Amino acid sequence: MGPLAVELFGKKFKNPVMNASGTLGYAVEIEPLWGVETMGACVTKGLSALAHHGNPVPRVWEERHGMINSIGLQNVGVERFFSDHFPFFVEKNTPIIVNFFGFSEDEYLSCAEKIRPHELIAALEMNLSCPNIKKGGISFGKEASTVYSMVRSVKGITDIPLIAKLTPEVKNLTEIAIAAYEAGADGLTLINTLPAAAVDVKKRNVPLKGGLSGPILRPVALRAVHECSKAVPIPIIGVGGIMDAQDALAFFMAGASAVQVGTATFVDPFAIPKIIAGMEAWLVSAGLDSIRAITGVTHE
Amino acid sequence: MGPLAVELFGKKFKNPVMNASGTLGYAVEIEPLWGVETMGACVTKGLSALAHHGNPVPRVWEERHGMINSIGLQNVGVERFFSDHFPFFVEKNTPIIVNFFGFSEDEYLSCAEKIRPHELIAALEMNLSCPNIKKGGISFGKEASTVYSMVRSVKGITDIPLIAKLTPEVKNLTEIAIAAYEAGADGLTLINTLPAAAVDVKKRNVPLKGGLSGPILRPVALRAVHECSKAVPIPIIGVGGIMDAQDALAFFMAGASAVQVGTATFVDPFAIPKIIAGMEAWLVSAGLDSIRAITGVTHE
Amino acid sequence: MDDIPGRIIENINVAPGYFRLVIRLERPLGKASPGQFVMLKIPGEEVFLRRPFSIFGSRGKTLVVMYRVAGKGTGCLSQALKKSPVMVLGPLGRGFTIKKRDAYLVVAGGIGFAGTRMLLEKLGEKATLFFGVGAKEELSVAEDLSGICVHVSTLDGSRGFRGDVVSLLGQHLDACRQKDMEVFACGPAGMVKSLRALLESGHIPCQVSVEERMACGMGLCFGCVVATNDEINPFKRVCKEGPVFSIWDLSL
Amino acid sequence: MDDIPGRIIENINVAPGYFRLVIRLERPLGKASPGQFVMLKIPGEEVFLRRPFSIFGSRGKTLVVMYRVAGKGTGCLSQALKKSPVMVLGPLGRGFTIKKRDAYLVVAGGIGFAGTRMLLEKLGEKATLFFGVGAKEELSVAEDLSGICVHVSTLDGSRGFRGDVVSLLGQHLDACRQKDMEVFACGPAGMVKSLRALLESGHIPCQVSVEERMACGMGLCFGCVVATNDEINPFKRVCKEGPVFSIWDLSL
Ligand SMILES: Cc1cc2nc3c(=O)[nH]c(=O)nc-3n(C[C@H](O)[C@H](O)[C@H](O)COP(=O)(O)OP(=O)(O)OC[C@H]3O[C@@H](n4cnc5c(N)ncnc54)[C@H](O)[C@@H]3O)c2cc1C
Ligand SMILES: Cc1cc2nc3c(=O)[nH]c(=O)nc-3n(C[C@H](O)[C@H](O)[C@H](O)COP(=O)(O)OP(=O)(O)OC[C@H]3O[C@@H](n4cnc5c(N)ncnc54)[C@H](O)[C@@H]3O)c2cc1C
Ligand SMILES: Cc1cc2nc3c(=O)[nH]c(=O)nc-3n(C[C@H](O)[C@H](O)[C@H](O)COP(=O)(O)O)c2cc1C
Ligand SMILES: Cc1cc2nc3c(=O)[nH]c(=O)nc-3n(C[C@H](O)[C@H](O)[C@H](O)COP(=O)(O)O)c2cc1C
Ligand code: FES
Ligand code: FES
Repeated sequence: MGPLAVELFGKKFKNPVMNASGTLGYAVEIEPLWGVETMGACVTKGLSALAHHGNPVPRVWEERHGMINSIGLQNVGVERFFSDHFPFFVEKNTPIIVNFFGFSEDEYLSCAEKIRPHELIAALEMNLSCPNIKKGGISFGKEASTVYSMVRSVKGITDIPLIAKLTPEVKNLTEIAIAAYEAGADGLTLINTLPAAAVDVKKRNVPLKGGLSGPILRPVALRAVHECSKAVPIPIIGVGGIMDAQDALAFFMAGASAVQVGTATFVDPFAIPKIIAGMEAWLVSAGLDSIRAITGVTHE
Repeated sequence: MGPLAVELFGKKFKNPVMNASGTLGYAVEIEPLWGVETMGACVTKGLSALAHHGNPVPRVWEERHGMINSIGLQNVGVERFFSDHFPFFVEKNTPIIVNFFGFSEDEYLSCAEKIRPHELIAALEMNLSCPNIKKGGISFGKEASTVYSMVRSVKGITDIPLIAKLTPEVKNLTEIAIAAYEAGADGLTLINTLPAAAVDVKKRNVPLKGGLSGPILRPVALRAVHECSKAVPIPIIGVGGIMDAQDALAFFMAGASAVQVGTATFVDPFAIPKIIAGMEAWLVSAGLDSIRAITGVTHE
Repeated sequence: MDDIPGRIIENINVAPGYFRLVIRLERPLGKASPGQFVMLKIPGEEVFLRRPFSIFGSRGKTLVVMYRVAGKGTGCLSQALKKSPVMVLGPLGRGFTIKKRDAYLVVAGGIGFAGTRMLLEKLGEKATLFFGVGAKEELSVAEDLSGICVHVSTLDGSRGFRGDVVSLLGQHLDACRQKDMEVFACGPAGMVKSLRALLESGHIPCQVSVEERMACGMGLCFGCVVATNDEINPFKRVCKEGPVFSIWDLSL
Repeated sequence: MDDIPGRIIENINVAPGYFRLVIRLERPLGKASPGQFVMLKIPGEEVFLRRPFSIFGSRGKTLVVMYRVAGKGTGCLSQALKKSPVMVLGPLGRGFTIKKRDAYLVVAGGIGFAGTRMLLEKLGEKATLFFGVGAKEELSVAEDLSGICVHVSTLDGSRGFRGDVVSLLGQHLDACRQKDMEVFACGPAGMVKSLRALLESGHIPCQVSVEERMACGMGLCFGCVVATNDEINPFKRVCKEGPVFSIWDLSL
């Protein structure tokens, strides 16, 4: 195992770099360029108990140094994922983290229930940015008490390690992180996109509201990782605007145990393999034999 | 009065473009380049009842398409502002909006009390992003109930129109906007900087945590303006990452009645006069005779 | 599919607003079929995402793109100097499927011509091109066609038929009704709609290349979907399942 | 003070890591006094904020800056081609105040020389320069000095005194003690600290140019402060009240 190897949720990963959910299709799409086994683990597109068609277009909008998306969680549903897409990961012998969501507690539970333990399923990643339709569309991730009860419910029905993925649009993210930890989460993914709106000045309309991602999210994500990693003892997966190895290293220094790369892949489809290679080269040049040597070094 | 003239808080402004608080020094500093009377109004640096020395350096950090600042609200105190700096605005016959803050309710009140009505004082702008030291440093702007009571208290002791300037790091900004409105605020300024952290990968430390500003804030600010302007009937001043006239127009279309320009001035010290000229030219080319024609046009 | 560094060797204004871009790649682009496209990284740091462009021509390490200035990205591109570095991801998407037919009618609206250029080359003399533009100056985009029958429409009447290209096609359609033919089209959304209305009655097979905003261009983000009649999975990715669809599968 | 468009006409590597940048401005820079600086917009979109650089030389519409590659901005700048457009805001700040004295000792550490170049020109033969660098190659930064007495130190001993420039100054200081003299200095924070320690006993007047991260460079943001002994208002803006301060006013 190389210097990038890490152990998380009781499992070994050959490196701590993954794609961010929803930014690598069903993973087979990237095959013509590089193999999914390059990554420590592959994070699935957000899955739900039933299939979702997603939102009408426009679904993506460019911003300076970032983008807004409003995909609307289009996916084939968790069952079809396991029948049609999971065999690909088995063939590639690549661990996956299954990102999932629901629009009600029941939907989360029924999705999680359908995911049977498998040696290649390293963890579930629970997307808590989803709107709760029973509560007028307020996202589950907004209140510490809701996060606590949601994480606890899912923990009650699955033996697979559970990661809570949090939204940054809250009053106090550290409080939410602590709630997820106390409810039994095995890790946290920080952060999901930041709610934003685009205005089309030519057409004088708002073509879409959605989640902001890309470099413009990075300083906000770094703060989230820095503060939450001081507050909870579980591993944190940092995500938000990582474009290159230097960006990734900043997240480890801020306290992350792994990172995910999303939007960067759209700008440079080889971003992920380059980040992995760049981190390895940096560790060698810094004379360090493990990425753990810099994890959280900024916590003085 | 030209096509940019607006009426706000019962006062007339020759145009709806101002500097953002804290980004134009005491205003006299820009005089060698352009006159402060170019703007509809000048927003003061954040003032407090007593002088503040501010934070140690580094206070500023560059990000891709933005910056993080941690000035720490250095200012000479409201009394010295009025003795030393206010005469400059009188000489220039330029309306000002007095931005102020405190670390406790008393500090806000005692600052606001010291500001006597004057025909050139168009409004007070209450910076609610300040940490409340009595509540362990949680900012006043986080809870609707706190915002309500703070705005109400200040309204009780001043006759000058009051604008509440809100922080975006909340659970639901619209709720907070409504609370400020219900407490009697005459307008809202949206948004203040977004809390963020910088990591210095070379030095392996966190050189500063502070507020993110610049273009990277724009899509978040636009969403805030769009949603809050639908929810409250008072004028909204949009701020966050406006770099040129197109950006400013987007804010009006989203629902702003005026805009403020901050970080752009550091990149191009003539940004504000260029934005004013560019907006005027755009209105002419669009065949519109008033900026009000596009205010809120995106609210279908 | 590959992501290939290249340099601009020509970037010339061929008609008002239209540019011909020639790129010298470090490696040859993989074999492209008509209707496929590339995602181009525009030189400089100003434009964040890549932009999709049809493969206008590709031979060895030379790639040709024809583009119209539409906004920020194409505006920046039109300013790019010779030797500027670019990245070219492609070939991407599913292009036109060519079945043996008696006649092929190719309909191109404005810059949509770029999406049919390789197809015309492949179909050769069996193709008839219906090319609609705003004014005659734009016709220089399609200068080097030989051996292909071309019908032209201009909105301002400065050349050929005065009006839109679908009306032009309408005038010729009856003459071909009997034949085993297929229509191939590329152009703006409005053109696609009226084309469908025109062809509705005759049940004429028609493949159309559609456009949608893209982030990745390779099926990763699900940003570029178009609504189809597929009940189970209506939203198809333009960059992956498209950009060419049967016009009858689209839910317009 | 003015914000002036200009173009790079020379950007050459004069010593390892050091570059001499010559800019042709559209208008002459206003009259600059020694120790003043400019805020330079680096070509391209990659670098967001401007960067502060001392005015190395200015005559008519020509501005000369000497810089050392320190990070992203200066790295980008070193790649900038001739003719690249820049914006130059300046002259900025409060420079050195020159009182009539018998002798002037000018202390420059590395690229700090750039901050003393105009001062040396003004002081002429009355100045003695103490110039400290890492290795002799860096000395070419100060090649064109004539009529000025220069003492050199190198950390690696490859030329002149082996060691740091403050120790070098220390060796010469006693010889000048009696005179009515003043020290002017520009260099890294460490140099300023040891300089103060050296001068502490003699109460020798000393003005020093300090560096701090800047956003605006003209007093707008209060980002660039340095702590002084002023009790009422300790934090002074380097770009406005500085960059030159009396070393005795600083709270180091
Ligand atoms: C498969 C495909 C092939 C294409 N081939 C060509 C071609 O050969 N020549 C050509 O000139 N144009 C072509 N286009 C359209 C071209 O991609 C857009 O004109 C271009 O992306 C506009 O970018 P912009 O930054 O100049 O415009 P802006 O409006 O500033 O772009 C903002 C965003 O909107 C997207 N966008 C805007 N208009 C379109 C559009 N019509 N289609 C897709 N995305 C759009 C941009 O990609 C960008 O993400 C093609 C589009 C697709 C989908
Ligand atoms: C008044 C003044 C005059 C100067 N004159 C010169 C000169 O003539 N020649 C020269 O080579 N350098 C000079 N410097 C230092 C020069 O400004 C920095 O080396 C440069 O800004 C570094 O930018 P960077 O992007 O390459 O480095 P990075 O470290 O990537 O910069 C990141 C940020 O830190 C700031 N920063 C980093 N180092 C310094 C520093 N030492 N001082 C101030 N800000 C810094 C940058 O401005 C930028 O905002 C001067 C500094 C000041 C304050
Ligand atoms: C197109 C797109 C689709 C996304 N889909 C999901 C999703 O299904 N589930 C989820 O938890 N996050 C989703 N995200 C958020 C990303 O996983 C990630 O948290 C965010 O984009 C920030 O990372 P980045 O800046 O590297 O892209 C999506 C992001 C994008 C851009
Ligand atoms: C250096 C600096 C100082 C600031 N000081 C204040 C302040 O004193 N009071 C305040 O309400 N906002 C302050 N702000 C926030 C701005 O007024 C503005 O809300 C924010 O910067 C977003 O606008 P921008 O992107 O145009 O800069 C400051 C911002 C900066 C960059
Ligand atoms: S553009 Fe990303 S899926 Fe088509
Ligand atoms: S850099 Fe802004 S005040 Fe000095």
